[in-house]
Amino acid sequence: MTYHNLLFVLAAVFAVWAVMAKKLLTSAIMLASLSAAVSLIFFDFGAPWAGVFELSVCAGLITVLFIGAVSLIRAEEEKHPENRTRFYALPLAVAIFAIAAWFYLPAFFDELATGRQMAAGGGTIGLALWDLRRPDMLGQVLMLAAGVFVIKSVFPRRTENK
Amino acid sequence: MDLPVKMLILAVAVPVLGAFLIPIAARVSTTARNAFAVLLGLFTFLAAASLFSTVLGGQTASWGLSFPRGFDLILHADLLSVFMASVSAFVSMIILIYSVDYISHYENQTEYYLMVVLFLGSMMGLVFSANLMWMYVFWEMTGFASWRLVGFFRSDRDVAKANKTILVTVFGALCMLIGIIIVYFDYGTLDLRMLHGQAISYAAAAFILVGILSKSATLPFSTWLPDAGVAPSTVTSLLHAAVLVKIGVYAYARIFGVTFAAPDAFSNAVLYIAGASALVSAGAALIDTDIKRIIAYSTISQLAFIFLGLASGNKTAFIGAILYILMHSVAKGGLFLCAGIIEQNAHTKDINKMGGLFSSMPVTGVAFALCSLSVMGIPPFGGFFSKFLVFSGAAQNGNLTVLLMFLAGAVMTLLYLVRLFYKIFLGEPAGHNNPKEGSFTMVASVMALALIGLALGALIYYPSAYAELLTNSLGVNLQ
Amino acid sequence: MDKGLLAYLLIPLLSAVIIPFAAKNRPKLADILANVTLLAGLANLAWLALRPSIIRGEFADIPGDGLSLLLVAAIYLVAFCVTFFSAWFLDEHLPNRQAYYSLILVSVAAMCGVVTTTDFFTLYVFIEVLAVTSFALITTDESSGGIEGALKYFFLTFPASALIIVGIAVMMMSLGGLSFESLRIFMAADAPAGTVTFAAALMMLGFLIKAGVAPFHAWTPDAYQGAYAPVSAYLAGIVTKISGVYAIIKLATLLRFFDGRAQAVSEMVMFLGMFSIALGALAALKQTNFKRMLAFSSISQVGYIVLAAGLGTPLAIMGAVFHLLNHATFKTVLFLNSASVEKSAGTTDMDKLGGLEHSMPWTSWTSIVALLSTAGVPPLSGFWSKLLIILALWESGLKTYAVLALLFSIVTLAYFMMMQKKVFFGKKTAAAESSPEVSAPLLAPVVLMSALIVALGLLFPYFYTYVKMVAERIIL
Amino acid sequence: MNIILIPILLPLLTGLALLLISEKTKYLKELLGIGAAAVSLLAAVNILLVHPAPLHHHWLGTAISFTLIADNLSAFLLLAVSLFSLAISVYSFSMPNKGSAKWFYFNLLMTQGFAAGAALSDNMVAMLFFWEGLLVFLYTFIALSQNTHAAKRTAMKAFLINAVTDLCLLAGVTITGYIAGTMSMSDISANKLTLDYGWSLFAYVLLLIGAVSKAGAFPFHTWIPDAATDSSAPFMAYVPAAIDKLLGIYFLARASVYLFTLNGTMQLVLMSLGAVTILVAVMMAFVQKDYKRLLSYHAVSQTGYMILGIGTLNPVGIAGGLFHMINHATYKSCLFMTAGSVERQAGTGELSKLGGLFRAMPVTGVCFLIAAAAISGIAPLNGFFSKELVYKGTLDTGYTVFFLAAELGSFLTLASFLKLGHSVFFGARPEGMKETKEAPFSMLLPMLTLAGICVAFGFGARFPIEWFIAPSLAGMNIETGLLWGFHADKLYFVSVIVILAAVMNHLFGLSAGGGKPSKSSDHIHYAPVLKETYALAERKVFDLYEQTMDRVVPPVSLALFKVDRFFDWTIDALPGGVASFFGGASRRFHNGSYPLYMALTIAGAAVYILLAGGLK
Repeated sequence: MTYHNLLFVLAAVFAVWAVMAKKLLTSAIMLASLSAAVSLIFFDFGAPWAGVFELSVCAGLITVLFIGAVSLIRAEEEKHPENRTRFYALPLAVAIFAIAAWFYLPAFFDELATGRQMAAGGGTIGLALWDLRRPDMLGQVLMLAAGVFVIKSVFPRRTENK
Repeated sequence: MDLPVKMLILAVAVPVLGAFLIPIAARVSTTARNAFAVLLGLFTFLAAASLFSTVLGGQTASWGLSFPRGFDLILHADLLSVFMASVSAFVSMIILIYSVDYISHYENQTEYYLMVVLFLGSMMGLVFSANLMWMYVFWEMTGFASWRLVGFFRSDRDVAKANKTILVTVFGALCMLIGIIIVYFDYGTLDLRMLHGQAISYAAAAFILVGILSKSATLPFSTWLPDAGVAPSTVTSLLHAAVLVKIGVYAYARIFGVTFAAPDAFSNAVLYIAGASALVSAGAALIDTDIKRIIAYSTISQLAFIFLGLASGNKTAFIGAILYILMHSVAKGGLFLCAGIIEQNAHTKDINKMGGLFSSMPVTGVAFALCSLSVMGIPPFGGFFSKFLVFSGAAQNGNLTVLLMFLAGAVMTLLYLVRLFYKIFLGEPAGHNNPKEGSFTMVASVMALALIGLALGALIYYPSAYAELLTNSLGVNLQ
Repeated sequence: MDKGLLAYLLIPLLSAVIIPFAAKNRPKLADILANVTLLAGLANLAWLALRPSIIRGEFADIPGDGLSLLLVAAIYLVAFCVTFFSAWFLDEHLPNRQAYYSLILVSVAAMCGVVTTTDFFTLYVFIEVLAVTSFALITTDESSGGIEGALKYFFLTFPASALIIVGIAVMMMSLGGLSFESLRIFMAADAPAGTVTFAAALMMLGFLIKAGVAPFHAWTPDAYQGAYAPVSAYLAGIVTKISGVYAIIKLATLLRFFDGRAQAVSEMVMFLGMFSIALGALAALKQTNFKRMLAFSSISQVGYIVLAAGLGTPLAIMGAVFHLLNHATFKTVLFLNSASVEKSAGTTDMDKLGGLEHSMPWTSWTSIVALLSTAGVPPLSGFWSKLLIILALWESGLKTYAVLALLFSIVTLAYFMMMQKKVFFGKKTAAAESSPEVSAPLLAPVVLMSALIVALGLLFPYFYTYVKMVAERIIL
Repeated sequence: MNIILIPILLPLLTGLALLLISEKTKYLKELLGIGAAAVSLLAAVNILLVHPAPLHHHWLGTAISFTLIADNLSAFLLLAVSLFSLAISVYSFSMPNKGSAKWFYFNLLMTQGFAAGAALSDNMVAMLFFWEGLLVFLYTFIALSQNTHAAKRTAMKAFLINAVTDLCLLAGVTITGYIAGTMSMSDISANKLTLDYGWSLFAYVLLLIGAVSKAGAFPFHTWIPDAATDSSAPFMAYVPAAIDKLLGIYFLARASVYLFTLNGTMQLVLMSLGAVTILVAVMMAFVQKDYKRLLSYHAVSQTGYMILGIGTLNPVGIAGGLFHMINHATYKSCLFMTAGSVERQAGTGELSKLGGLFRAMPVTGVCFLIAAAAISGIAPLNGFFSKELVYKGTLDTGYTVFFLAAELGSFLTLASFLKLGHSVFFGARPEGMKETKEAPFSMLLPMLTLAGICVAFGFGARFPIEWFIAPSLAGMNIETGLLWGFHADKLYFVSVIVILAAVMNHLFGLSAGGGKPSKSSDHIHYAPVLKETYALAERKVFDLYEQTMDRVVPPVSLALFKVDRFFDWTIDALPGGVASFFGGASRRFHNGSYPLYMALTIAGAAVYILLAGGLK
């Protein structure tokens, strides 16, 4: 349970960091870290495929794209720094949310725990996850194709411009 | 399919569809386009008028096209719709004839003809619709056509006024749609023939009323009409004064006069609103100096009299209101067309810059005077009878405050029309070089309308007998 | 997954893969291949759904739930319009012409996947694919606005992906399955909702963000405004509607909002829909950029669909589906017109435009048709869909929502009137002096869509029959 | 065709036919007009004698039919209308100052036709139709009589005053019709209405306003003096002097005697109105310096006697009022004709420039003397008898004060005619008028005829009363015995005293005014208090119309205009402003700041999750 909580806290921290980072690049990296944390949560909750997918798609491919794109416009972005003082209130808001969640959501966590046991007991999760996943393979193919075309589309142009 | 039903369909379909052929005709030649547009107007009028024989024989003609959820398109010709259709088609036809000369030196003529004919077609559709939903559909179509017509000139100001027009009327229309929806859920149908004689809830009546008031330019939604009258050509204003604003009146007659039994308190509220409208707009007409704005204010004020007739809740007043629609359409149409001639030839709309035009534009002056007299309700013009009957009905209604309000309104009508005529045609000439008379077709159009106003007074028996037949056979909850 | 419609997914994918090879040295071939692929799909769909015998049979012979077919048709239609438009719009030497078309075709495939899938995880995967392709498409031209828009799109919809995946995880935990059917069965049974509903609510939130519903709309204006011109039409017309709005409708029917299950979610969705309507319309009023205004308008119109989906009654679903389709038609027209204006006059800043109607009459008039349909002016198609939504609201006793939704049409009309005044009517500005009408091929898709707007309005009974069939099938 | 239609249709058709005739033709228009008037007169005589069957036509729906009935009163009125029409059309034959001959005769004939229609209509709506229809021709008559802006302005004034009061009449008719349940005056008179009920009182007051305004009573009279200067003598002789009086008093009598049973209060109101009219107008008349303008004030003043007479509500008074109506039309037409002749021959109507014309224009002078004596109530001319009846009726009511007011009016009337006659026909002839000759025969004939009638109705006052008036007031017992020639009566002595007083006043004024007859009224004109009052009157301070137009209409309409602008603001600027405010606020909010957007998204998501999770 501590492990879960730690991961949740980490995810939250990354999310807040992503929002508050001064540099977009930091934001992107934090976003990737957030994805990674979420993936770990998936793994721990017994959803390894979801975790893999999240990791591959969000943390991997997309972050790569992001970092590439962000680095291209970094120079321009830094010329006009935004005043983001007011966003320092954000951690406070997160804290409020956490407290509120503490009051509102425990029932949900309890139920979730029972659900997990029930699913684990039935031993059907793996089956459900993998046996019916053929369309997802199509999705993966599409994702790969998309990734290829995106790289083909975005990167040559950017380098050319440079 | 019987001939009347065919005519009924054609009266709606020909102008609506024909309007979209006008751009094609325009490809051929300007003359072909103009002739085509005038022919469409003529045909519509004839088709609508041909239904008189049916309805006078006590028959009605109906045709339906099934739509889901009871939103059937039903065209239904009865005494009221044929009357209204013929009047508006006739006025529109005169406008089209007048337009041939009037509009000939402006841009966007094709769009103009398209919109006028489309407007006419939507009006026919609206008038003949026996389903509230389709009434609403055509209602919005007229709003669209009027938007384009008001925005005929494209200066920022004109377009802004056009936008004001459509926004106010569409706002009203949406309120009306709410009312229609209430009716729909109260009765499960929108077929007016089935709703005949039912009671209507206050909420529905109030919402529908907002739509009617906004379309008919009555307080508190009145001011788009003068604004619309200023921006575009006179002919467009005419549509507003003589046809478009009558839509609201027609809808009132159709919904609260011959279909639902309007609650008494509701009718009373309408009377007060109309009274206030008559007074306020008449006062504004006395202050304004723009010829077309004054006539537009006059329209607002006169519409209030029609509402007085419709809402008074007795037969006399209802007959008067029906006649008022006829008389006002003809007379106000004539006034606006005169204003068009004056404006075009004097190159100004400010009455302070006119004066003494009678000597150079005698025919227009006479036509203007005759039409004014009809609007004032001076015998032997037709306007006298309608005003008399409306007042008579108001007296029967027994509401002294309302009667006095309208009496004051009638007095102010006299004042502003006399002032207008005096300032334009008599008075000291103010720096103009005696503008010429309008072209033959234009002058003939206005003179025709003026003389029709006179003829309607002389032959009042026929229209009044018709209106009485209408009231007796269709009226609901009238004493 | 609906196997009958799989071909609509696979063929564009195949075409997308072929294009870079086949058109390597002949960029024009890419145009042709992409257009032919989509046109063939459209023709096939027309044959499937519009045969006289099918229409006479009140569409009872349509396979599947009917909704997929309808949306596939919409996807193909919009995509075809956009590719056709792009074929003449793209710069001659755009280096990645092939990649552009491939991306479009991949996203078409992904959208087909979205609308045909029957499983939440698959749905999620396809939505992510869409997100990736859209990201690249937005940056097709090298403008900084495009990159910024793309980034905003990605960053700000990222929480959506996270929420959806969390929702999927929670659902997996509590329901033991991810298929639509299992959720439907679960909701139909009178079991306590609990976690399953919460999972669905999380997913719903993700879709709401993807759909750009206020207050999660913040990415839409920048993304649509910054995007490459035809891509804006593509995004606003169909992509975000499929990736967000379709999923909302689907989830709404699965959650059985219509019989009062998941009341809290239903109410929230409706509230957000109403909020979007208001916020989008009001914000659009003061925009000075043509495309940005359209983006806000899009938020507002999506609000109507979401409002109806949140209500979830059969009538509301009919209205939502119909409005979804209508939105695809009119928003495509408007965005493509903004692209034409941009091409012709060089800017979409409305303060610099004016008097374009003389030089660009077709663009002007098709805009009028589309904007009237958006504002719900009869007898155009937008009127009927709004009417259905409002009737549904009223029927369910939500009169305040009904009245508000109806009255915000006037605001819609107001900002479009202002747009029309600033761009097409009014005085000619310097920018407008030298802007000829765009060529006929660029007009063709716009005119086609405008004709469709009018036709759908006038042929409402047929379309209603179809939508009714859809609603009956998906709500059973 | 029913003969009853001839006096209406013939003038109308002839009038319309005139419009088709070229302006250049000589005499044709005049002869046509005279012919039509003559035939109408014959028809009117016939109608009076035989009382043709009523004429019914379906008209405004089933409720209101077009009914013409020639009862005694209306036949008598019709005869009078036709007679004056003929007289004026003959008189105008060679009158140059009447504007275009074509339009003059058109207006004349149209007025005649409509007036005849109003007289014959039994249905109130039909009467109103004809009555209000006169407005148009009133306007054109004045506007076309002179080609000046003043004429147009006066025409507008006349039109507006009459149109407004006609509207009152219209409202009155509608209410009366509603209360009575019928629009037919003969049906209502069979079952008269009372004033006990608020609505019927209101209706009667409205009818009263319409009637007395037509007749030209205070305070609706102010267009008449203006018209006197801005239009032609034949018009003055025809419309304000004859037709308007006939119709107005006719309908007043109808309303007061046939339609309503009046009560004491209303009697007082009517009599006060009459007395005030007499005094106010005659005071004004007395100081006028223009021939026609002086006459025109008398035309107003004399109306007061008629209203006073009818207001007495006793048979004698009413008979007197009606008799005075016909008498007044006779002598006032005659006087205006003399004014026209003098103007035509001498070229001016200003009293200070005229003088000593009796010898140059003896026939005109004689006619003037007769008519002036008649209007001043000098026995044995017709005016004496009608006034005497009015006085008698007034005394019978017991309100002596009205009698005194009427006598005072008589005094001033005579005084002003002494001044007028002296100024125009006697005294020294100015230099420029040595060549002045008598007017042509066509002008003299009608003058002589009317003067003859004055004499005849004076010596034979019994006949018109017995033939025309008594039958019209059938059901009222009228003692006509006292109407025969000279007889010793206290009223007679009072009138002698009045005459003497007037002569003395004239002599006094003459000496005070330095022997100039035109200044013989100055001692009253410039007396203290009166001087200021007259000055105010000159500035039209007492002119209800001018005051309304200057003081009431602009502020009221401005206020209403402001209301209109307010509504414009509420439908235009207000929603626009509110929407702009929200639009602007949201525009400023969407500033493109990525962190702001992200925060918004996450905050929204947080609230959503809490609600979805917690409130299930």
